[in-house]
Amino acid sequence: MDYATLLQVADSTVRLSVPLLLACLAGLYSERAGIFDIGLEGKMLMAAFTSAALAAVSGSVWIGLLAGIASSMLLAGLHGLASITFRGNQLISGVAINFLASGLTVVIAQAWFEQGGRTPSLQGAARFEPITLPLAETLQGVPVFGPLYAELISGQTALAYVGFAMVPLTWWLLFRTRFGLRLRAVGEAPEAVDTAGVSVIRMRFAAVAIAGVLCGLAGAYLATALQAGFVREMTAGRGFIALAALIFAKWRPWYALSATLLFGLLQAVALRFQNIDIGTFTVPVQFMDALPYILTVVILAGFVGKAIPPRAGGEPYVKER
Amino acid sequence: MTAPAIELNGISKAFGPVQANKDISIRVMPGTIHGIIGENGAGKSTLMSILCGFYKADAGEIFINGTLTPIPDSQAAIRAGIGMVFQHFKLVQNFSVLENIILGVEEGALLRPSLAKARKELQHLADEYELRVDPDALIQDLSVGHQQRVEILKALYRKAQILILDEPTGVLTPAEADQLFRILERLRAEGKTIILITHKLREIMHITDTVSVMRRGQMTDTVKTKDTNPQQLAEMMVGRKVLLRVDKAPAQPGANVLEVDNLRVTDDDGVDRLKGISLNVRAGEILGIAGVAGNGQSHLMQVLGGITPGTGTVLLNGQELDLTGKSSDGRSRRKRGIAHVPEDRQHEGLIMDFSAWENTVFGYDDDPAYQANALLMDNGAIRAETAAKMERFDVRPPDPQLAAKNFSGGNQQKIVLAREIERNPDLLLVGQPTRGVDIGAIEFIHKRLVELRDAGKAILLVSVELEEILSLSDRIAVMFDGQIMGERLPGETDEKELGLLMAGVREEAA
Amino acid sequence: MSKMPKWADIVLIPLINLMLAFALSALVILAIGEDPVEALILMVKGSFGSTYGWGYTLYYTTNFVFTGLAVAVAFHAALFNIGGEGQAQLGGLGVALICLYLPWPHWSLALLGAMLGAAAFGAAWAAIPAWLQAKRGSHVVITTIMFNFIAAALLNYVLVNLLRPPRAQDPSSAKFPEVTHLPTLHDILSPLGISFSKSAPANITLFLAIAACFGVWLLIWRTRFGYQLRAFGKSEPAAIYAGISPTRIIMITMLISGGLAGLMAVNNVMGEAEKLVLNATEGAGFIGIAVALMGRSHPFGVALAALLFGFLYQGGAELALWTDIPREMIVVIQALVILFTGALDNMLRMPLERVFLALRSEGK
Amino acid sequence: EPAVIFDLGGKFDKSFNEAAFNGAERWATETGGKYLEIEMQSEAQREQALRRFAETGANPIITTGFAMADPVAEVAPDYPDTKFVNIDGFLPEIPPNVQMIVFEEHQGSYLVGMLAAMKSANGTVGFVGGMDIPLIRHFACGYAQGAKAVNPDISIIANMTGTTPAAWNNPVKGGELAQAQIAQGADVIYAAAGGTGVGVLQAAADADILSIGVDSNQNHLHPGKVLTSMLKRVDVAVYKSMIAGDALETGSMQVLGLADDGVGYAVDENNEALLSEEMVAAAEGAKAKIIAGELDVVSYYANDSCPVLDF
Ligand SMILES: Nc1ncnc2c1ncn2[C@@H]1O[C@H](COP(=O)(O)OP(=O)(O)OP(=O)(O)O)[C@@H](O)[C@H]1O
Ligand SMILES: Nc1ncnc2c1ncn2[C@@H]1O[C@H](COP(=O)(O)OP(=O)(O)OP(=O)(O)O)[C@@H](O)[C@H]1O
Ligand SMILES: [Mg+2]
Ligand SMILES: [Mg+2]
Repeated sequence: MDYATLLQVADSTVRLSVPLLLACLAGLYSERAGIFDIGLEGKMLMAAFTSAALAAVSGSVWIGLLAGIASSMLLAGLHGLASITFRGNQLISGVAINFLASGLTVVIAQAWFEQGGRTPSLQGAARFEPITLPLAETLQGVPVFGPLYAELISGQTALAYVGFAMVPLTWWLLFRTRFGLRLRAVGEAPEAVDTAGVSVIRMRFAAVAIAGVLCGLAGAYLATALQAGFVREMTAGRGFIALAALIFAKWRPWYALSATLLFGLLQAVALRFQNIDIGTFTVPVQFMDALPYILTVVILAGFVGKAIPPRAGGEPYVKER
Repeated sequence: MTAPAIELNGISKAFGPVQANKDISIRVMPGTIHGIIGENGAGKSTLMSILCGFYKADAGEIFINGTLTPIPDSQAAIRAGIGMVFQHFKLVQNFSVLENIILGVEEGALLRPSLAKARKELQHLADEYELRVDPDALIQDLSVGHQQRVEILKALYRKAQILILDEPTGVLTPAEADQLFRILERLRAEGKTIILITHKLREIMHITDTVSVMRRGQMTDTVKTKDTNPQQLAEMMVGRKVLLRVDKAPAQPGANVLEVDNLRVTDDDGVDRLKGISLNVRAGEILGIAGVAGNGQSHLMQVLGGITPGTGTVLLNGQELDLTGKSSDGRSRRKRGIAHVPEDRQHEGLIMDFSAWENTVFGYDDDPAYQANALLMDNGAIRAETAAKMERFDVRPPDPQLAAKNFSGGNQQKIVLAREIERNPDLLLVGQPTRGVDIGAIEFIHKRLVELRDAGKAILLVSVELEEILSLSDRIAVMFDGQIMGERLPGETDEKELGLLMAGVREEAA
Repeated sequence: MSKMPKWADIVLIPLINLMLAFALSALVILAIGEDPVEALILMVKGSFGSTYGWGYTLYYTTNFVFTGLAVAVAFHAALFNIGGEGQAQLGGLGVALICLYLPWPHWSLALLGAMLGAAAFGAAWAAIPAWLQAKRGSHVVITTIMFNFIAAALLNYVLVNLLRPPRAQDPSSAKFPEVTHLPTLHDILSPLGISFSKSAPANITLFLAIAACFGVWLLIWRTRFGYQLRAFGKSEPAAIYAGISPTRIIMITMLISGGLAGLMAVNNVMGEAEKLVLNATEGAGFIGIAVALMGRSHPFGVALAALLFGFLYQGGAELALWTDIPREMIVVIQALVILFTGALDNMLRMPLERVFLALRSEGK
Repeated sequence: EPAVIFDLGGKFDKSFNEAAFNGAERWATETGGKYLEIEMQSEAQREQALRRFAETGANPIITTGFAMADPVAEVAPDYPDTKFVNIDGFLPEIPPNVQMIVFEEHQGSYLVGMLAAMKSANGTVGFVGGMDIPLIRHFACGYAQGAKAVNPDISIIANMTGTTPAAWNNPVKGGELAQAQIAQGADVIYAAAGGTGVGVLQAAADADILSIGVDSNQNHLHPGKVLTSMLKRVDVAVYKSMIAGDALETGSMQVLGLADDGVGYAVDENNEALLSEEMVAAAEGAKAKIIAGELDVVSYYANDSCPVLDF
């Protein structure tokens, strides 16, 4: 494989990792606060649809983005209502949200655009365009680094940069600020937070809301940056891969970056080299598709470093029985 | 006259159908230590949780230093200068001590300055009250005693003027308890007000200025400590005269039923819980195990009951038991003739959502008598048997269809006992048989245990109630830190001597 | 003392929740400019108005009974098996192999063989998550989700590369031999003089599903294993105290659960398609969750809920044919049912409990 | 009342199914008639849809996509009075009330392959297929032959989107594949991938290179960026079947090629500027030769392989 191909695979990896990363970080906030979120997929899907729909109608990707975030937050609020306010089962709520998004997006899209559950294709300002970083042209000629800078680092869309910036930001927020301390505490020992005079409910809603925003970004990225419009089920299981990445990353921001890049790479490779021939036998493309899930199961099995979820995760905070 | 530091007026609180607190009023003067006693479930913790804003009262008023102070949440309590050390600590296990201390009272949005300030302040408090803990240690690495210090430090760091401690000594060694009391005395000397909940009348007499008694959700009485005595307090607690001794004939011990040699248990965290226990129980004899909770009694019961694995040798009627857990569990122990009344009936002894009849075959469901055929259980037969058992054990109401959770604590315990005793085991393991059980039921349960002994069965009794140990046992072994400190005959010892052994003071030293 | 009478718990609350879900669905239908009343009439007519409609409704019901029972059995042991979809897909593979590669003399024997194959493959697919939960403490929810995806990839591979007949374009197996074709309700009922649509796919598996309901009921409430399973589900420490091995319960329960999910394949793969197609389960594994929740994990409730969803599915297909309401509307309804009966259950329960408490104290 | 069943991908896939939809719409507007329609959402629904329409008495029932062939064969004998049409499918034995319609896609693809090669500056052209099946290889093979005919040294990069019907509706993956081909130097990419092609065309337009649409005329999707579209007149086939109605001739397999205008390439105001006169002349020349039988475009089906392209 030559350097140019390598760069291309890397570029594809980055593009495909961004939605995984954003969704993974969304899950990280929620689960760190003790709210399991298997509804990442649904929130992403909903955001993908609303962002594409509003961008198509208004012609502005920014309006689309805001709408995407708002719709994802709406679902996040529903999850919060079910699992925080009414102490329902977080897993069941997540399952319901996934179905809700899967159904509603198509039903609404069909009624609105009558194009079989998709939105019109987005053109021009209704899409995120790649951003060329300064000096990209100038440095093109520099060996090794030049192409790397011009093709990989430069030329991504705004949301991709936001996604990567979220990693250090999340780390800083979680481990260096009061908000982060409380958020982590509420996922480990909500009663400690409660008796310390901090509202568990409010902290958890805040975390769930952040997850909503990030899923909104992830969905909008899919529909308005990676693609130019919404098609049914366009998330195609990315929410679950993000969930897998979250476990893989042991609920830590920097690990989340590596995990999503790894899973993005798997996708990119599966795209590029359908069946991979390694001498004696070929690795079928289906195996590559399943690899993120298989890896996650291996991690979950604890054969390679144990993943311990936040202690209070999945449990509603109940003071009075 | 100064206003009381705390005045509660008509506090009531219900959890669904359970009235945990009923119209409670109480006054606590500043600079005093006020004790609260009462049976399990009397509502002590609930009342204190209301005072510190954890629960919200259904009705009633709270006055702090004479002014009406509504306490809708923990924040309000902290503002009012109230700090509480809960029965179950409220700490974040994988946070450091410092992080736990500042949680909720951080200075500004960034952590660094808060942590720096807390570190300095902690140093100061440590010097002043001899409350030393490593500020950077993770809570999960600290002993229970140190975790409690962190809880106290948390309260002091928040400038609490009123400190509430809920059963603080249950988890402490006597030495640690003594140190705690020294700290409390110093705090009192500084004018702070302290409320101390405990089951130990000795502690009440030792340190409090006034004491309140709760029974069934109500405040029955408040008296000056120096005007009362343990006997009177006990009577106030249960509502009638307490029977201190059980009527029983001298034991007629037979052959060894249980022989334990060098029994060791290491728990999942790698902590040694039993460090070479050796003891024996003979037929027709009750061996009582005394000790402060957490010194290995539970592990002894569990390893004998087949729940946790251990090493060493255990002989039952001369036959060795498998301790590895590979070919044995609770069920195979039962088949060998060991019955087990667990310490925690609500989490182990019973399935709270199961009906009484389902609970009376729990652990014995493979008994051929309960099978209708090769596939199905004979539920009719089980129900009939349960009805008979409930009759014999005076379980009220005698309704086999009622779910276990709908019986009161005493009656729940009778269901467990009926199940285990009526199996006519060679050896009965029984843990805390009367915890949270009212006095009438206690008498009944004690009588049944003695009857079983008199029928020539061996009984191993674990209880944190010294009185119960003294009155029921034919021999007493005292456990401390996973070891047997010594054995005594009930007639030849007293609470004082046992107390020293329980504190780990060896006879030579004593 | 419990806070509510039993009838309120098992009848009133699910009913109100269902009403809420339907009301919201009606709002969605209104919002997209259609008439919910007309839609309902169309759905009822389409699913119950003819033996053809009944045939499809019962066909779907059969699927959902199996997947619903699968989830329900696991629920009783406090295990949340989201993997019904993957297990049912693997069950389909089992059925296909049995039907394609073994020479069967008669459909009844083939049915027995296919049941074994379906249950064995479904159970095997549940066994790994079960083992990981029992031995390594890996949360069965996450592992079963992962196994759904792995199953999809596996089936994709098998159908495209192994089972697809030469020269065929569609990734599906060859047609099963004639002898393995199961009698449909038409075949069964016409000798009795009852005319039933010839073209509807409901088949003898329906009776298998009914038998499965009864079997599960016996298993859970009448057998020793069921007793132990429920005890484990209510309290793990108590089960250990009683000498009930958690590993054993988790393994056997998940095997039964996976086996039940797998059995669904007898209906859709052997009974309907008569070959293995991609995505043969059509999400029935997930609907099992809603069915189990609605049915309060009781086989009788599961049967009723499965019928409800069978109606939704057949009615929904009719909607898509005759109106502009897309088939995805069923997914929305399904989501709302799960949401209200599963996740938002307390929203209704809390105030109702208070009402009953007040009523009772007044009664005193 | 006729009925149309669209396969996975849906009638708005801008491509194959949409062509069928356009044909049906044309019939509806011209005759004022109404027709029943449904889009498949999953593999398992095909038979139910067929039966439902047959039960209601729809006639003829037109189905699109090879995957509908087997279900049609299954259902047709149960409804001898109903006529069924399948486009793109293959049946070893055609029931008397079924009409199969297929196209000579390799011929049309040959022409657009020529155009692509003539337009390519880099000497590299791309092909993105939908589901990896003989039909799509058939497309690719014709395309490659056309390209090689113009420039024997041209390099052709061919990728398939997937192995299941989901590959017809995965624009994200289509876009990624296109980007990969662009990175390898392709400057004209032909998408024969149903709804997935939308992503391919988008990626090509984004990268400012040319693409070629398929089945329907897709030139308008990115005016000036789509070189042409390989037309497969599914619309005509559907339209004609509907017009014929009860009189529809069945029991045979109808093959539509260049000669019948069943396939071709699209020229309209969106791409006029892209096609030079000599390009059109060359394509028209080849077309005439093919029709006359002077030029033989090898079919992938002939022996399940392509002489100029490896998969
Ligand atoms: N969170 C809760 N929800 C419902 N009921 C509760 C709750 N907490 C306590 N109760 C009930 O309230 C009653 C009083 O409990 P509380 O914990 O106050 O007793 P206590 O006197 O502290 O007992 P102990 O000595 O065992 O600590 C009991 O019947 C208990 O079951
Ligand atoms: N946490 C709880 N949840 C529901 N009901 C409870 C709870 N705790 C107690 N109850 C119910 O309240 C009633 C009184 O229970 P409680 O344990 O206070 O009885 P008690 O008077 O202390 O009797 P006993 O001395 O036998 O324990 C019982 O009917 C019991 O079922
Ligand atoms: Mg208490
Ligand atoms: Mg009690």
